[in-house]
Amino acid sequence: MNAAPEFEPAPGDTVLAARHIVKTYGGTHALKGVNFDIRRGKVTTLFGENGAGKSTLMKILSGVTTPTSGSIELDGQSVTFSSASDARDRGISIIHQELSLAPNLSVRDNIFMGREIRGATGVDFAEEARQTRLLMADLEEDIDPLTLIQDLRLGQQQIVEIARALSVDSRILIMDEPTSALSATEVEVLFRVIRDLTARGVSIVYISHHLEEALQITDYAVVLRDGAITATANARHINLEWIVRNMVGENFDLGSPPTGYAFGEVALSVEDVSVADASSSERSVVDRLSLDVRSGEIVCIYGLMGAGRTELLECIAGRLQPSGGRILLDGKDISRFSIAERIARGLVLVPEDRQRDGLVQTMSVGANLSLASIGAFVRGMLLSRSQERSLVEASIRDVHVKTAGGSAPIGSLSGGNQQKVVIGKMLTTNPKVMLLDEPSRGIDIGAKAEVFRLLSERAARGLAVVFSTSEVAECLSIAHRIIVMHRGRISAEFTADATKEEIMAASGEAVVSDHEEHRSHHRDRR
Amino acid sequence: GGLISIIVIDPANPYWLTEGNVAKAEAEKLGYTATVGASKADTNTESKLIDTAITNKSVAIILDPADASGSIGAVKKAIAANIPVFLVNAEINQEGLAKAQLVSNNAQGAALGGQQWVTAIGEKGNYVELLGAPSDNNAATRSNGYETVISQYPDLKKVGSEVANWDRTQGHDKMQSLLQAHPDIIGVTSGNDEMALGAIAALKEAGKLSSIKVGGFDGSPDAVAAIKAGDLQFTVLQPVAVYSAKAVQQADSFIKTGKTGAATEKQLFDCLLITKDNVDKYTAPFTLSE
Amino acid sequence: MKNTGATTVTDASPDRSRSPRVSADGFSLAKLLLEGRAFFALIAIIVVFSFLSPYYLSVGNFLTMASHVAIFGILAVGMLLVILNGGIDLSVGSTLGFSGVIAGFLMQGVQLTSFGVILYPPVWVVAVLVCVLGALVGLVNGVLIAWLKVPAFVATLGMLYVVRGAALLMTNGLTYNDLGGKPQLGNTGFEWLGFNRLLDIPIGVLVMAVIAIIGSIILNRTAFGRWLYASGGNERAAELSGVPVKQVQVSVYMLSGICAAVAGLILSSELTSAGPTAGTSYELTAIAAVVIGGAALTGGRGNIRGTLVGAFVIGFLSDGLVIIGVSAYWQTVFTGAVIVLAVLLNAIQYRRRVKLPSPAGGSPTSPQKDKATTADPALEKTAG
Amino acid sequence: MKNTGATTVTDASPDRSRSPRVSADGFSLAKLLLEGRAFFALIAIIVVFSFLSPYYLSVGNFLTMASHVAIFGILAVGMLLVILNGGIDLSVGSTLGFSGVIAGFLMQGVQLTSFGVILYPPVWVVAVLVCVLGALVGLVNGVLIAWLKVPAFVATLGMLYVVRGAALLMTNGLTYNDLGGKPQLGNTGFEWLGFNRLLDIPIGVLVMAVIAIIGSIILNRTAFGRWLYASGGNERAAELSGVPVKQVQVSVYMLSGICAAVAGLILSSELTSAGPTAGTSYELTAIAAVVIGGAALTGGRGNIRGTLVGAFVIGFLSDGLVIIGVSAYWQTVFTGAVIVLAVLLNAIQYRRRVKLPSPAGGSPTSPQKDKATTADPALEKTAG
Ligand SMILES: Nc1ncnc2c1ncn2[C@@H]1O[C@H](COP(=O)(O)OP(=O)(O)OP(=O)(O)O)[C@@H](O)[C@H]1O
Ligand SMILES: Nc1ncnc2c1ncn2[C@@H]1O[C@H](COP(=O)(O)OP(=O)(O)OP(=O)(O)O)[C@@H](O)[C@H]1O
Ligand SMILES: O[C@@H]1[C@H](O)[C@H](O)CO[C@H]1O
Ligand SMILES: [Mg+2]
Ligand SMILES: [Mg+2]
Repeated sequence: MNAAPEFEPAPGDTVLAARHIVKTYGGTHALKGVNFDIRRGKVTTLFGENGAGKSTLMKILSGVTTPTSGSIELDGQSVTFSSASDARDRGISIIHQELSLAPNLSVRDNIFMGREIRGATGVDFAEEARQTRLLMADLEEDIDPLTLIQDLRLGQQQIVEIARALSVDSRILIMDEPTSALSATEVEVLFRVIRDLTARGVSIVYISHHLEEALQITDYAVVLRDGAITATANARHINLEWIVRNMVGENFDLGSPPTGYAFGEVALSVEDVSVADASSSERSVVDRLSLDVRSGEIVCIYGLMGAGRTELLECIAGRLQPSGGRILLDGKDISRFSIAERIARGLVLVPEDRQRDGLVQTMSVGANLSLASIGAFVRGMLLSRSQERSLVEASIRDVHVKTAGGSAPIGSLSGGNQQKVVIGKMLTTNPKVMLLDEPSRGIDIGAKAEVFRLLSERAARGLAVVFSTSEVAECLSIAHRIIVMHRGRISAEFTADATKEEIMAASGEAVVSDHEEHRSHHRDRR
Repeated sequence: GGLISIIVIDPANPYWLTEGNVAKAEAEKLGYTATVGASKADTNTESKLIDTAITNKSVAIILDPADASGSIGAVKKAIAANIPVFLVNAEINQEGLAKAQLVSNNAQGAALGGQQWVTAIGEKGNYVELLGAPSDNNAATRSNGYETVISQYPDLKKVGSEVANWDRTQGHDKMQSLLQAHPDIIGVTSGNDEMALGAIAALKEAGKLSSIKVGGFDGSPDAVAAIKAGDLQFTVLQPVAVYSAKAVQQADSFIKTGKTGAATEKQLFDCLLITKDNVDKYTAPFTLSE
Repeated sequence: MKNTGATTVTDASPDRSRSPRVSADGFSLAKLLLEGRAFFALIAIIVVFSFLSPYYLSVGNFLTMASHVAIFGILAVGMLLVILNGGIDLSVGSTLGFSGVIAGFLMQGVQLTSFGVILYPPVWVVAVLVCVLGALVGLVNGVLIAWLKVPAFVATLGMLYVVRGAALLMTNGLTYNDLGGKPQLGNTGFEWLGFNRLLDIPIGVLVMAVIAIIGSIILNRTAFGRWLYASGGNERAAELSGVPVKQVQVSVYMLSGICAAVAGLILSSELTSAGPTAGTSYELTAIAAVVIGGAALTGGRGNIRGTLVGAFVIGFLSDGLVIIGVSAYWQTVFTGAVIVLAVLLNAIQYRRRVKLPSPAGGSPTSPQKDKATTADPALEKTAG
Repeated sequence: MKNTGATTVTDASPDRSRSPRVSADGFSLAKLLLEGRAFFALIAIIVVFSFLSPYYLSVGNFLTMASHVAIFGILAVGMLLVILNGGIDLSVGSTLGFSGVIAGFLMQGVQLTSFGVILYPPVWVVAVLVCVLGALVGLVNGVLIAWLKVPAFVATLGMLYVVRGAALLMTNGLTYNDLGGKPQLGNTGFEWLGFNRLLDIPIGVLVMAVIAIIGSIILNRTAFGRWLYASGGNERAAELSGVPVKQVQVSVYMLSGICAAVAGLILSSELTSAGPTAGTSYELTAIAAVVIGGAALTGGRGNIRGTLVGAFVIGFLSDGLVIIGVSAYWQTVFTGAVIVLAVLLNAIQYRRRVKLPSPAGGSPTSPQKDKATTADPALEKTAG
């Protein structure tokens, strides 16, 4: 699989053809001469590890950046895009991997930002709102056009981002990880919309790390690896194994629960903990939830978006105050302790959003790794550089961070490696209990497997691990026990031999579907 | 009865503080109420203070104008509201508006100071000058007064001059810079005491106070103390305590009789020299007893 | 200024969070009431001083105070645009002073040495030229910030000094007097701005009102207004959506410069004189008005109504203190305390509403100070 | 000073990106040279003025100029800590003035009416009390900002007024004159700070050096320093890593207050008098020094060496202009121009180096909209 296959022009109808695209950032070769075709009315999915160059290629096709060399043909005509809006004007729109919304503006304003509908007296807000409402209805999302983006949860923000791309009526629609924050139901709606679009002849480029999910919608699969295309295929002829093999060169599995040792005492005990909803006092995001975790045990928390997993974990870690209940660590009540005190006692959290909560972008890899365990190398009043260095080096080795060294800027690492730094930072504090909120979000399958391997090694040495995930497949990897959360409560508990179907059923997915169905009826009547 | 609004530049300078205090005391003695406002040399603030005086239905305004030109508008506004204005300390560049302008005889005072300065410093050498705010005519009048006297001694050469806006800190900073540019000077003329005291601090710091001599203007308590300590050669006392009171008396007279009782609008008050010799007669701020 | 994590939700403007669905277009009394603490502060000030002085509560005094507010109000509207866009403009005080001086200079007649004639431009020409000058100062700010990537705080701090120095050099520290013009020269009428009244309302106040209305229309009814908010909220998103963020930024500083120029014209007209130090440190007052009015210094949030209320709070407070005869020094203390209190009340009010105990953690409602790198929900979705 | 031990790339100074492996322990000329534009600006200033005036280039003059720089340098070090932490402190100028006034007050003797005695605290007690006072002002700032969530700009702007007002009220606007003390009262020695020299170096300069060294050690060698950078870079991440972000924030403002108090002591000692208006607008100069020295107003990047160079640039420039006899007005213009230019060169230099076409888009690491951060190449490289 090392040699790229001979490039063969796509059969059928090619709307856009990128030829020999090269993109370099300083010394980094993000793209090394890529040929990529987009077919009319089909979904072309781009698979690839973190840093493979997927987003870079899409940014070039959508005019966000210019290639170092190479050409783009649109309908057989050679084109260059001067800006994203230029590409948009030619019928290419993009849903960015990172949300690009103005949080202070309403849904309506975000959707029409930069391409206002003009009326007699300035912007025609009424018309914009009307169109926004139609878009939301189409996406089966009950969002008022005047709601501010900042008042929406992440998944809804992603919906708005999607709606904005849809509103352009483009011929080519690029979706760079559009579902990373969506619930299963919302993904289904999106897929329905995609099918409608392709039926109307719109061409889609789709990118996702949710491989199975992506396979459902894919017509053509393209695999990018290290800036070059390694494989292309018609989706009919491929399976998951094929994708993974081409992406990373070998087949990864996410491991199995570590065995061969007995669990220790109860390390973490959550007793009747509640967390009040930030926006409405009546509701609790976490509702009198209890949970015990023994040392050496790995517990996975599965749930839909908004099930309250983040709040539960943040509350245990001390970032949110519980509105009721107790949290015990090794039998001691730590409910009133600060985050720092909890860390000192061996309870740490790897947050969901590593950019926002995990890393200090202005500091080096080493300073990030040592941040939580500074006490370990303070001598007298001063920091011991040599001790810090050995600590950092050990940690880099330990969690397998791929980096030029401790002094490299944190921004120079790929996402997966950044995630390992966040985990490594917490591991250097020698925790007894480690909470990880969606540790696999947005990292590629290879990195995922490594993270899980790391966790099961540590568990075998006595660490109690609690991690949350939105992917059922991940529940069935290293966890000894699977807990399903629904509306702030534990709705079911499984052992490692549960099936995906059982778990999903307990997550409340079905309930939501009923609700959705009801709503779509409602819409049809209008 | 009634309210007399007194507006000074900034009580941070003891001169202006006394100006306000004396006027207020005099007004209260004559049965008025009085407020003291500070324009901080900003004509906009001054204009607002005038508006407020109008709102408060003041019967008279005692004003130390912020700017010889810039304060004319404010004075006009008060007059349009039928409130008589009495200027103290500094003049404005238009006559016939204020009922009276009571100022020191700055030319006479500067001549007095100039003479004493030459006596103290000698007739030969380089010197520098610290100037008051250019927007205050007093600055130029005093500078010219000194110039008139000192220019009679051709061996005295002015090698530098800086505007220090009547302010002590600025006087200090400007003196330091002047010292760097002109290490060889023997004397400093200053438009007022505050700047002179700033210069003295700078000279002390540079260890040059023994070779460079400074004269002041105003007759402030701090300056008098400096004379006693031998740091300052002299100061020219402005009879601010006298004419501040007088301005209020004329206001009182005008309110009661429609006349200020003075012959002219512009009234000059002669200044007195304070040196080591008569420093003991300084009995109260800005007062030299006979 | 530090323009931070703009995006985190932060916010300060109460109306949004209390009634997120209220349309932003058009005026509504309910919204005004909800404008919250700044408005209540203003009411409190009026009530307290009306008790303390018999002269405070009168139409005449209110109009006088309003004309004092006008100068700061106009500056503050310009400042608001800049702050909404995520910047800050420290140069407005200097620009105000410079504008007055230029007006004074032009009113004295422009000597064209080569022709041996003196031109006396009519007042409207003077006014236009001065506004152009203000726009030019803003242009320099804008180019430094948008194109040359100098942080706004630094660029406008530099211009604060440069423009002030230029004003001082123009007049050599002196004040231009006599801006009245002469009938025979055809350049009378300069005092009109500062002295006249229309329907008994001082022209300065009317000008402020007109500028505020124009500003509201720009912000709420035009594409430019949306672009301005959008680039203040998330510059990259705006840029990707085709918003000409750089041009918007430059325009915003130019508008602020024009507002400063207008304020300079009104002030020198009121004073019938123009001094080069006029407006010193007014930028701080303007910023204070904007902040008291509920705008976030991180950009993206705030509105004109709030800003005006903020300007009135400051103006009515300081005039009130003078009227009751409080010393200038206490005025300084009170001004500072009111600035902090107004914003503090806001923060407390939010915390109450949100009912999040301390760390306020993940909640998007937790305010203010999130650092740039952290805050952006737009970043929440991480690449990976 | 800044030591990027293998692991600490906590700061933004160009040297890191250019030669990331330079050992940071101890002083290195190469690094100093690489500090970049601010340093070159300083050299250029010295060269130009040495040409223009025979008096400029001399040890004596350099020491005098250094003693002028000291006041701003000390303020700027405190300001740097605040800015690194992601805040800003506009109240330092007022605190400086207030400190001087309090020193003056204490030197006059404290009358204990109930006992009928007057206490004359010795000078060291006065100095300590004044520093405590500075710390208290900082404490108020810090509490407002860290606990009550008032944005730093607003909180310290309010304190700017409150503290200035307090100073004016203390003295009724007047200047405390005689700070010399009396031998019989045992409180002499106040002039020592401002007047004396050790090894021919003015005490003020030595104090600045000591503060800078302590500051460097704090920043680079202590846990507190690491926390300070971390919470400035990403407060949320720091908090989740167990950094006591609130306490760090409060401490930072207290340190800034102490620096202002020390500067106030030195200034009033130099003047042998303490006026309540001393230090007006010095905060702007201090911020300018920090920014010229390469720190980002968004927090997390900057170092003491750069800040001191920044202070020297401003001080040596303005003294130079005075020495060659340029008018005060031109000085104002030049100061502004240099502030902008120094930062501008920085920006251009980076853009050259980085060669990134504009939008740089999707990098999750590049925090969009902070103009201030654009300069950092470390950010432009994306995680992906
Ligand atoms: N603005 C940039 N500056 C420097 N390097 C960049 C930039 N953008 C991308 N890169 C680099 O280019 C490579 C490809 O990145 P890209 O974002 O395209 O990956 P991706 O396939 O989208 O990964 P992911 O699945 O994590 O989104 C990476 O090595 C990345 O570090
Ligand atoms: N941006 C937001 N604005 C307002 N409320 C929010 C926001 N984000 C989350 N919430 C509230 O918090 C609750 C939990 O949301 P969150 O997505 O964090 O849950 P979760 O179970 O951790 O989901 P996941 O971990 O899958 O993202 C939601 O019910 C929602 O009401
Ligand atoms: O005449 C006065 C005094 O000299 C004072 O010191 C400053 O202001 C001037 O107008
Ligand atoms: Mg990507
Ligand atoms: Mg979550």
